[in-house]
Amino acid sequence: MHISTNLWIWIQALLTLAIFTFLYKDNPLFRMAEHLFVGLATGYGLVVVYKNAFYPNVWVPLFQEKQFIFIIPFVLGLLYLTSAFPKISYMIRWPMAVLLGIGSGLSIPLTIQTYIIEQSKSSILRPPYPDLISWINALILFVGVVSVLVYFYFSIPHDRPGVKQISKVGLFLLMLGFGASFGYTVMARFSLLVGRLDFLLNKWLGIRPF
Amino acid sequence: MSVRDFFIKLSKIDRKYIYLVILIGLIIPLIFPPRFPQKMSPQVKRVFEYIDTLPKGSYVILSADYDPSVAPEVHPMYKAVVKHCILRGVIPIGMTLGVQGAGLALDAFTEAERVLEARRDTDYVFLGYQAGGAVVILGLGEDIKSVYKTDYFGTKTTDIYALKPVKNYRDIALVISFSGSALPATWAVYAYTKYGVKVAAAVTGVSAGDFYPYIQAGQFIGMLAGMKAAAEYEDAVNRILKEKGIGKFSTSAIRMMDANSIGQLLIILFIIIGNIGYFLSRRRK
Amino acid sequence: MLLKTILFMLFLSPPRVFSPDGTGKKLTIVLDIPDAIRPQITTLNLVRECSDGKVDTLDILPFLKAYTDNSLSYKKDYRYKILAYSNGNLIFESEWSEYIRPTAKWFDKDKLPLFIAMMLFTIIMIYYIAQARANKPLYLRPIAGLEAVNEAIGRATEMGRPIIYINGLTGISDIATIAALNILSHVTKRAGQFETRIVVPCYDPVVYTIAREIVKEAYTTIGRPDLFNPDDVYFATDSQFGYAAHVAARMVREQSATNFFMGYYFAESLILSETGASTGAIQVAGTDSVAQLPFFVVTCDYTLIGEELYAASAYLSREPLLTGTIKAQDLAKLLLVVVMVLLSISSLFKVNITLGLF
Amino acid sequence: MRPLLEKKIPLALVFIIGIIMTLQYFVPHPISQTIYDNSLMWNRAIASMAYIMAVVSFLRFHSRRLKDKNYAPYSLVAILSFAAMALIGFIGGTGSDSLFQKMYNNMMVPLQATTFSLLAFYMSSAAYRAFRIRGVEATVLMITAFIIIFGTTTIGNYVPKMNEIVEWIMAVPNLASKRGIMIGVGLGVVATSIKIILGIERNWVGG
Repeated sequence: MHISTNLWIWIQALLTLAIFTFLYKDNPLFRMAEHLFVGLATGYGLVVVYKNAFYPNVWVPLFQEKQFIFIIPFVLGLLYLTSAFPKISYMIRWPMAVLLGIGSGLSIPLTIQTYIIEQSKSSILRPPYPDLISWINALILFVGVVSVLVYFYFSIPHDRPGVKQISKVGLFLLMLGFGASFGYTVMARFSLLVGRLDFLLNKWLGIRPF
Repeated sequence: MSVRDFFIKLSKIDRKYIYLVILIGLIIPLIFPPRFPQKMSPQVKRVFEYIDTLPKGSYVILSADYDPSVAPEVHPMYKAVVKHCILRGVIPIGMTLGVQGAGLALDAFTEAERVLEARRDTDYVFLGYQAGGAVVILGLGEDIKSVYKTDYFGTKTTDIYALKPVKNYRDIALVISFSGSALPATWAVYAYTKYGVKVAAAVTGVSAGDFYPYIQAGQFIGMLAGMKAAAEYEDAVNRILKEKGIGKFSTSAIRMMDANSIGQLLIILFIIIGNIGYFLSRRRK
Repeated sequence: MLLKTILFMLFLSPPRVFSPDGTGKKLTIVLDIPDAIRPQITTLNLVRECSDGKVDTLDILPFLKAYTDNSLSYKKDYRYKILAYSNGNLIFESEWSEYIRPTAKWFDKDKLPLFIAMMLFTIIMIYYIAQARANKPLYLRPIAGLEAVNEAIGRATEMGRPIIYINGLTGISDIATIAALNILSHVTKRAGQFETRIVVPCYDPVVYTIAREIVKEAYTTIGRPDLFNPDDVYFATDSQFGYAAHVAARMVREQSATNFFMGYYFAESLILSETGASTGAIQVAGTDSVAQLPFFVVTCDYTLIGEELYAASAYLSREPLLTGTIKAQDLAKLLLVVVMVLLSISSLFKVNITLGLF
Repeated sequence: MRPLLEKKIPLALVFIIGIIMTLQYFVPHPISQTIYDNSLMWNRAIASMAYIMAVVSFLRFHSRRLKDKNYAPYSLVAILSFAAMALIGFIGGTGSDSLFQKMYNNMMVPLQATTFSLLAFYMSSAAYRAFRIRGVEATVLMITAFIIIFGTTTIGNYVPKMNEIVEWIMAVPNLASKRGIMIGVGLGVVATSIKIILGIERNWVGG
């Protein structure tokens, strides 16, 4: 067992332990680590957004390639600074309006196509199916999607004869889907914890597995 | 104290003890790995066998679109696939659409050099990071060397010996997108649907569920999902290494997956015990 | 063999050229080369002449049956000629095709069905919101979850212990937070009638100010403004885990009889519902964060799933915008289900209708 | 003058731009293509500057908290680490072996990964003390979760057909439930976008 002498490994280890102290109870050390993360993340975001988004999309076209049309988005973007002054902070609504307009406009046809049409199209029964298994699967998919949609239908009481059973099937499938994502979340959360423990044991304390 | 009281008391113990049980339950297998033998699941087998049966000298693009926060699950997959390609004489072309992926991919290729004496620009090529996401994916369909004028190390892509016969996706047998986000879907839409190149995904366990629609629609040839897939692939590559008499194995994913398995079994145990206590106490009321 | 191919050159015809789409940028050239000489072709060139006199030669793959030329201009005319070589010597040359201009259309007919679907949904939306604004009676089925909410309030009154109500961890622009605040108003009014205390720790400063007004206004509408206690509706902290730890500690300290988790949640939700369950409180949750729903379902007595949260808040508040939207989405779902069922049945009888969409 | 600037202009902007962007999807004409390309460029340009708002609200929130005695040290750490990370990034560059990248790999990643790994602990205590099988729904959920949790362990490989069962659950019933939810979400997104463009949804301009 030879403990690491690398400064960065020690920093990583101490920060990991600081966060683990929250398991005992919420304490100043944990809060300090949490605020350190919030600060670093905001600083990191500023640099990455500047280098990967602002510089290539605003600075270069406007100031280097002299495309003066870019003055408009640049000025609109500067209006975001007014959020620091309450009296004139309503001005952020103009760049927001442009982004909202473009965003909403682009999303309507695309969302209808990919979320609504595509998902229902691939659930419609399209025989012939090669074998019995794919017949059953296609049927479950079709009944499943229809019953989930009926479950989230609010214009008819659920105790009507036909609707009651279908929405029960829908709820059953929803629970099955939640169980599946519950299971995979358990695996994922443990992978993260095992990753941290493996770092502490292997890289920091240098305990090689036997 | 009857059995019933024992279970009721047991299901009410303080959460600190539960944390202790979990901590010990994970640390022991990390130090004394039980090395449960692996068995390849269907999706992993599809990707493994596809690469395993590629003719010598074919090309595979490995896009490291993940960052350190999902490294425990995805990085061992990248390292295993790089070694698998080189062992089969297939030339992996490393690249990344995310800034942080570059450092991780580089680590995988340096390990391949150490373990397999792989030679840069002959046994593998590493092109590094390129901004633009979908625009880059589209560009590779036209001309890879115009999208990447130089590789990660600054060498001109036109001078790289291994890249001589490669122009665009027509010369690529498979593209694998390693990611913790939805990028593999972007590869499916822009690379497969538009240019017809075969695509596979290597993703975290949590996001696995979201890619099944693409598998069902035939846009992915297979998927590596979560730590379990990483361990299975790593084990398969270790077997090839043994065949070729190369001693240096990597067991990081296998070891971590053993610990993961024990953690997951503990969860099942806890739910069962907790519910026994709950039912017994409810009947008593 | 060479002689025979040269003879073929005499019966050559100009390649057929047409616009494949309305983008005004592309022309597709059909390469109808006689099959007899196909195998001998090693390189295939396509010569393009533009009306402005510019001539280009494109080297295309020999086995192609048709080639789509792109990045052309819809303001110019183009014509094409094919040249086929067999290791260097020309074995086939077609005549020039007619001059043709890539057509630029203003509407893509293939997307007409999608356009109709979009317009249909927009009209349904406008209709129902107008109906709701003119407060016409719009039927919404009773939401089972609301009975559970009322029962949970009753439990707290019986036990004489406070209710803890939290509005989720997102801002006021999130639909789930608005729904949570609507239900808060209902819970406060019902709890106020039995003088049951309600504690509302907030995560977002803006949501805090609105929640405070809602609780104050709810108490005044039931004629008990004196019940409003400013210390019970407060801004706790904006750190995700700090907030969860704070609310969990408060649950244990106050021994709250009922906990409500409404709105959007992230991974910390588990700390809240686990602590609440261990204090024996009745818990009702309502969220549209799919990732957290499994954990709420197994730790809470009742959970409003996804759109049920919106429907519950519309059912309570009768707010026209929300009610109208839900009714519009309902009709869209009904149409979608009917279409799916009909198309499935028809394809059982080997009649594959697609309506251009499915 | 005020309502014009605060409400009328933003709503008019969102209406005009929204309609144009919705319709351009259906127009193949090159002019529509140029509108599409330019709008994406403008979108990237403005969005890249929207981050200013995040930094402004971060600095304002924490500088106000410096006055509050028991929050001051924490907010001070937040502001200093923000300034340090930004300066190091802008001055030292963001290459893969820069100090900036080292701080990301060795400070930000462990902080984030460890915070989320806490959840494995909370899941364990919740599994023990709170996951109760009450009612049909929770039972169905729990049984499926058991199959997936057990099936995705290495030991699960040894139950015959376990991998195939997990695969089937994910590829058929889980897919059906996720599709049903996706259609609902899709309708919600389209409804909200229509309300914003038509100016029905106004709380982003203060109701």
